[in-house]
Amino acid sequence: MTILIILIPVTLSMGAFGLAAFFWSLRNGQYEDLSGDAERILHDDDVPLKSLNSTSRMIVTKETKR
Amino acid sequence: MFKKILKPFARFFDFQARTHYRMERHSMALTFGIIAAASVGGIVEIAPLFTIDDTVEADPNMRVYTPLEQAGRDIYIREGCYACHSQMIRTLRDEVERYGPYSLAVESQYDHPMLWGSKRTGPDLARLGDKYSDDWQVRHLVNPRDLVPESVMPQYAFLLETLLRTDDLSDRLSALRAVGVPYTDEMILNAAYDATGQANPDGPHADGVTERYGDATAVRYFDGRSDWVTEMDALVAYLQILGKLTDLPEQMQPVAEE
Amino acid sequence: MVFGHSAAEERSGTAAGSPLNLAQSRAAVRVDDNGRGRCILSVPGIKCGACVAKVERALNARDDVVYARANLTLHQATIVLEGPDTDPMPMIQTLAALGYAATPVQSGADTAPDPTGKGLLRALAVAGFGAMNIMLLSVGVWSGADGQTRETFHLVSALIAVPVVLYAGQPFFRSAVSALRRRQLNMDVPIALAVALALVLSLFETVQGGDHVFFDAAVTLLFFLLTGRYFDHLMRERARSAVSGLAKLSPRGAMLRDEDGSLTYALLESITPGMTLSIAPGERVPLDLEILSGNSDLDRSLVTGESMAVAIGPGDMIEAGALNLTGVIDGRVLRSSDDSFLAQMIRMQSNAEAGRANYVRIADRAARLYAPVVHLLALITFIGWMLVTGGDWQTSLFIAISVLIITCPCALGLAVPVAHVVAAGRLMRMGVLMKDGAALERMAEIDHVVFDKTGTLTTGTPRLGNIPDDPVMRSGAKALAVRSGHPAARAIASGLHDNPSDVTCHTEVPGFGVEGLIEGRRARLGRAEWVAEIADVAAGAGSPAFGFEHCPSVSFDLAETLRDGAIEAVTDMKNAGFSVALLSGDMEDRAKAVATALGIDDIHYGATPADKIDILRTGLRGGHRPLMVGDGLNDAAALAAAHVSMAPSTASDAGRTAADFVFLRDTLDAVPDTWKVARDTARIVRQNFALAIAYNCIAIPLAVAGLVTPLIAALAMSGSSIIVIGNALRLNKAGARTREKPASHVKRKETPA
Amino acid sequence: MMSNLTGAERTKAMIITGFGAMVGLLMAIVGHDDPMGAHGWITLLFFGVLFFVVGNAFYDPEPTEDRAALYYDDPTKVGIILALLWAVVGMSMGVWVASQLAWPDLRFDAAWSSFGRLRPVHTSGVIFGFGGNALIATSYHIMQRTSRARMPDQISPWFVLLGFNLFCILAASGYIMGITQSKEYAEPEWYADLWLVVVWVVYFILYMRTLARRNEPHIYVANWYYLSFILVVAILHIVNNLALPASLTGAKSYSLFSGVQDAMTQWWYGHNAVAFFLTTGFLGMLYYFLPKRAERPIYSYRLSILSFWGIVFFYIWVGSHHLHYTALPYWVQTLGMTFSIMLLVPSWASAGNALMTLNGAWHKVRDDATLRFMMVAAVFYGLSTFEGSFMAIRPVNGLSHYTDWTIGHVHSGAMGWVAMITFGSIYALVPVLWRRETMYSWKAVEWHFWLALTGTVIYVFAMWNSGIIQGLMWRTYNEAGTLRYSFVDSLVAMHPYYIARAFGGLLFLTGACICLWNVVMTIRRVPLLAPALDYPTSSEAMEPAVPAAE
Repeated sequence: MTILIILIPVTLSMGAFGLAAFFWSLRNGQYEDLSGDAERILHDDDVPLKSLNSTSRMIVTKETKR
Repeated sequence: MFKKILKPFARFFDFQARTHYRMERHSMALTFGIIAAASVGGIVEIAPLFTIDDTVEADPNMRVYTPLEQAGRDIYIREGCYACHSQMIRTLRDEVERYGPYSLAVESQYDHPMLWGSKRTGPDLARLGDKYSDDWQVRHLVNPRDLVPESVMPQYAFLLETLLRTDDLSDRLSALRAVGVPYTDEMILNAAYDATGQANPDGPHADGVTERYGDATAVRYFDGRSDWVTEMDALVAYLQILGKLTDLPEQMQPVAEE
Repeated sequence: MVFGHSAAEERSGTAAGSPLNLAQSRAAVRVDDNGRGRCILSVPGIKCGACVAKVERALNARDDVVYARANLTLHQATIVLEGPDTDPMPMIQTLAALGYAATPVQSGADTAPDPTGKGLLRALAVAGFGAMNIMLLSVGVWSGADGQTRETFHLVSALIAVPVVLYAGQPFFRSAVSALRRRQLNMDVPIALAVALALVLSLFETVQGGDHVFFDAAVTLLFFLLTGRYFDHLMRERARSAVSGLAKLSPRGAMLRDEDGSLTYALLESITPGMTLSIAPGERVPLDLEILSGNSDLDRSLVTGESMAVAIGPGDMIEAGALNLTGVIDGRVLRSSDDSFLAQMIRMQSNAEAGRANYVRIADRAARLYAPVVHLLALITFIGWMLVTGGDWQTSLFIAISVLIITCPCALGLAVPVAHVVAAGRLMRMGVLMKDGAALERMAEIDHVVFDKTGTLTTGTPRLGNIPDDPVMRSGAKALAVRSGHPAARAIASGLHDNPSDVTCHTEVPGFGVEGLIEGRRARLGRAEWVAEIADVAAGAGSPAFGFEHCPSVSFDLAETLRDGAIEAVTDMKNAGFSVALLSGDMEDRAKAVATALGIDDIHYGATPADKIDILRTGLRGGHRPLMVGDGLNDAAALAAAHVSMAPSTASDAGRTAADFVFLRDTLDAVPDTWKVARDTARIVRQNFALAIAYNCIAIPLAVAGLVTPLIAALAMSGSSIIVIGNALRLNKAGARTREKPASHVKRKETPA
Repeated sequence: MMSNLTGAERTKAMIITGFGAMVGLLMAIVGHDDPMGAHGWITLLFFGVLFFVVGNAFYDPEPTEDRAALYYDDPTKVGIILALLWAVVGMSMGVWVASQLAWPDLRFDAAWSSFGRLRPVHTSGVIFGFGGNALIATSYHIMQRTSRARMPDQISPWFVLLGFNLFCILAASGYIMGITQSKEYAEPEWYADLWLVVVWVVYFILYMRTLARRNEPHIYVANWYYLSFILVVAILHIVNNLALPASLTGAKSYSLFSGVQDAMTQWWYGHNAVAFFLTTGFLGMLYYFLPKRAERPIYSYRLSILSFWGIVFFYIWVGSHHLHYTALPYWVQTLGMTFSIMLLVPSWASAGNALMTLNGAWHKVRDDATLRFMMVAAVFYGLSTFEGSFMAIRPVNGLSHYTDWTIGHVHSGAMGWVAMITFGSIYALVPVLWRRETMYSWKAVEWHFWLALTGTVIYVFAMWNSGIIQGLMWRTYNEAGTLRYSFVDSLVAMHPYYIARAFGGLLFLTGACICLWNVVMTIRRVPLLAPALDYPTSSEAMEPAVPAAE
């Protein structure tokens, strides 16, 4: 099964990428308020939120991270 | 007592806890560490070990497709025959009894891509070669319902009227060689001649075919027409070689599962 | 004044305009890296997605708000303000206008999300990733991949397993090492040993090109056990955050009165004895004070358990924790926050808790027996095989390790936490929060129930016992009563159903009562002595009284209200075979009245916090395992001293922190319900142990005989884990039988106006 | 549509389309004696038309108002229409090829109209044309809404959407001309594959850029599903399509892999495509539109995240269950089987989660055909994942493989799950997108639902029956111990089922046509929704499940 030379690393790195994404999301505070996040989509106005610069958004994210 | 035994390790654990804390803070570094461990390990360590391929049976007598057969195979692909016909006899008793010895991995060694198929609206074709005469094949392709009234196969009469394109066969063979089919320079150079030669036993290029591909190679008017080399020639030549590239399965006479 | 609100809401309701809260909210703004202010508000009213949207929309619509985000889980709103000096008070008012009471949260320890949980989750993810991929390769090997493919797969498995075990195994290695240092055995010792040995042996086998490796078993074992550990942690964390969420509304600072009479806000830690504080009505007294000026009524129920408000005036000493009801008072600080009555109570509580710290959880108790047996068995197996094979240490070690792996205490590490998590979920649905699994284990062991009276068996708010016959008096009394926030006045107001008379020029005299003009006549409602100044009060009449000028007065008899379900709870517990006792700091007659109503024979009254602990300790020494149910600050130490304890959500902070279970619903039948869940859980845990023992009885002989291959080990391990988990999940189904009541704290009692 | 583009963007669009047209011309010239030349002309025409469209509107007034105040929905709108057009084309092809199996002369004796050439037009048309466009369009909608941010630019969404459609056109027209790699669900030839890589990379970057701009710290779970779809499909596509062209002037290429290796790669691709094209993307759709429409949050949001990671980790090597009893090493087959069975856990977690979300809103399901589409989709998802795990068991596969049972299984997934959730999402999305009060005709939605459900049930039952009969006939022995039926006997037995199948498909196609008509009429006839509140709100939250007027 020569093909495994390709498929095993590809598969492993896909999995590892998933793991990395999971770690990122964990650090990023993605799982802090799951019940709120599930509800949130139900109550949005159909317009983008007033545009913020990314720093202020980061503050909120960072705060949950610490 | 435990304390004594563990004392040297305690320092290790402290050290480990400290470094780990640092790592923790850079967990992306950790992640990439894991990715590196997993994938670099995978690539570097596995590759040399796979020098011997233990899944495909070795058969030194396995022959490659002639240019005409390869052209026929390309037509088989073009017409999407794989949608209704498999080329993979499974190791089940009824399949072996119906179609012949089950397929071995070696038989599709030179198939780029494989045509194992996933559906049998029509029967399996893995051992079709020499099962019917050229004439039967041609008439069946022209109108399947002439020979098998219940058939639902499409008619391919136009193949008989379409000239086979041979000028790009050298390119095709060299591409195939690049992906692993052992064609020689000579074979590639003479691909177009060999294609016409194989379908025209009385023509000037017929001898070259047996010379390069072996005496057992069938050189015939596959479509029954002596005037032109048509796509029908190519397709029938391909159908007649199915399962005939090696006689390993017959030698092994594999026993099927119940 | 709106009646019937909880103390928490009442405080934040009055907060809106109070200068104290302005300063407090200012202090809550922190400057971030970008020079903006950031402030976290605790908004208990955020209870659904619509609330989230409403709060966010309202806040984001303000120009001085850069960004606002509500958190439904923590019931908080985080606001990024335009500048560091932006006043967050308008935000609080904005929210108040929407009907959400908000208080600033000091950013600090209580807002930090839990790092342990994240660490465990990370370890779990790594173990899951490793287990998945190694299992994949192992399935390949088990189903026939051989030769070089197998060797390669072993190698790849090793490359994955080594970092995974080193990373994800740490919780177990650390715990095992620290236990060994203390010369103890806990259940992590056999786990750590099995995992480490399996890894080392497998590495050795891989290098040797051997047939069998245990990478899959080692990593899968870690995965399962980490799942258990994570669940365990999750449960504790959830309860912790819920309890600390409840506690978030308590004051962290106070208003200092400077020499020039102006007020400044100061954090409690910075206040020293001798300073002067000003306490507004509706505020809790933050420190022990001697009153310098002002009269007021004080609700000391959290401190003493005494439900009736007491009048105070200059010269009185008051304790931290009491609630100032009616007037503004200034007081001199007697002790720093470290030495206050509150702090003493908390110290007493932590001393009391020390006893409980010796409690060893059932899994560890089992491990103390289990680990030596297993290790001995592995050792014997090793020696035995050495003898049989004539010194083939490799085979012998291999078999000894398979013994270790196959006996690895999954049932202890996974089944017990899963059972506890399921039970915690069931309790949560019944409106009961639970601190940790150990509490559940202890709850199942009780043989004795001790109830506090005020605030536990009774609601703490008095009820009107007698209704005057004269409708004029009723209307008049009601008219004045509705104009006061005093608990007695509230009881009178809600107890009288007449239409109040018209009142002009009413004034509330803190510490005495309310006075006003009703149809031109002066009338007073309040202390009997005070009413007697204008009206004819019969000698010896109780308080409060009501009377028109120069007319005969009526006095009101205020009785305590039993909490809903109190009778059922006591009866249930009695029927379950427990002896029930009443432990109150209150006066004899009141305690007896309640005890009689509930059918409790064993009564202790007039007990100080120290008395309460003594009584409980005596019981504990006598081999009893009492459940203490209480709420007040004075109960906190007792709650901590008891074998296991419960408190209502209305309890004091200290009470909630000390209790093992906090019930959010108003009825007391939470007590028998919780006990039933605990009993069911204990049964399931026992069954799981039985299953684990049965499994080991089958598996160990096979392992000792050397018949266990890695495939069998992995399958048996996973199989046994799944069986015990499945068994634990039955707890959920069993839950359907007992009543599951939604936490009634969501809808407050109706508010009679 | 052009009114949303600034002058600079129009210039950029003209440069891109102009460049594309040049590439098309180049292909047409170098491939003049090969079918590739025809594709060159098609490419030229495609980009030429776009070039003309952009150029025609070049001097139109530029957008004046602040574009950032609104979501960019133009590409979503076009994507929805394109998806429905492809649905009609793909499903018509399906009905046609199904009819050919019942009445073989329906091919009318032309070279291009044989079953073998049209079948991939059907599969690609439905999977990529219908499914792919629906996924791209809904992903644009969802990623903007859940991020509360507008897409970062105006060009790349068009590039992705139209580029993907060019790929679909090249694929479908190629099959008819005989340009195919013969790799199931990956038939297009090398240049189309390369083009798709370009499009897909831009798609991934677009998605990441939008997420990076988000004004909402949390990334909603649907985005995770969509992202995994984009990312993994890219990897699968690249690995499986590694091929060497015979010449750069011709369409023909040869796969880098051969025989058993190729089979492994093909089904590694094939089944992961099922996972990450036909499952995760559509689960993303489900996890957004189902709670939206039911006006209830996902039953367990935690579980939806957990099952996401479960699916990502479990699906990896399931593909080898397509190769039971073949020359593939036995252990690889067992591996595929084992993991296929384990896959049931995250799959049912998702299906259960969706259904539990509806628990308590059954009255809405009863009244609202849109929600019913979604519910049926979740049910079929659960059913077909169970069936899939079951069919991956080796002995079961021994019977089912190569028969119509597989076709029935695939269609219970494709019609029952994928198409149903897509139609449900489209009905939920269209009024929001065009800011209409309701759909034009609720009766038509109702009709569509019942046609689709009946069609699916007829189709699936016909194929289950025919598949099992086929499988049993092939392995039936007579008393003498020899095979009882010839292959043709089994074929004859299939005839009634093939007719039923074509009929079921026809019903389903009719439903899709009704949907297209209804959407077009909604856009043309239904009045704009007047914003009743001081802020624009999602119209559907206000809209009754069934309008009283109907």
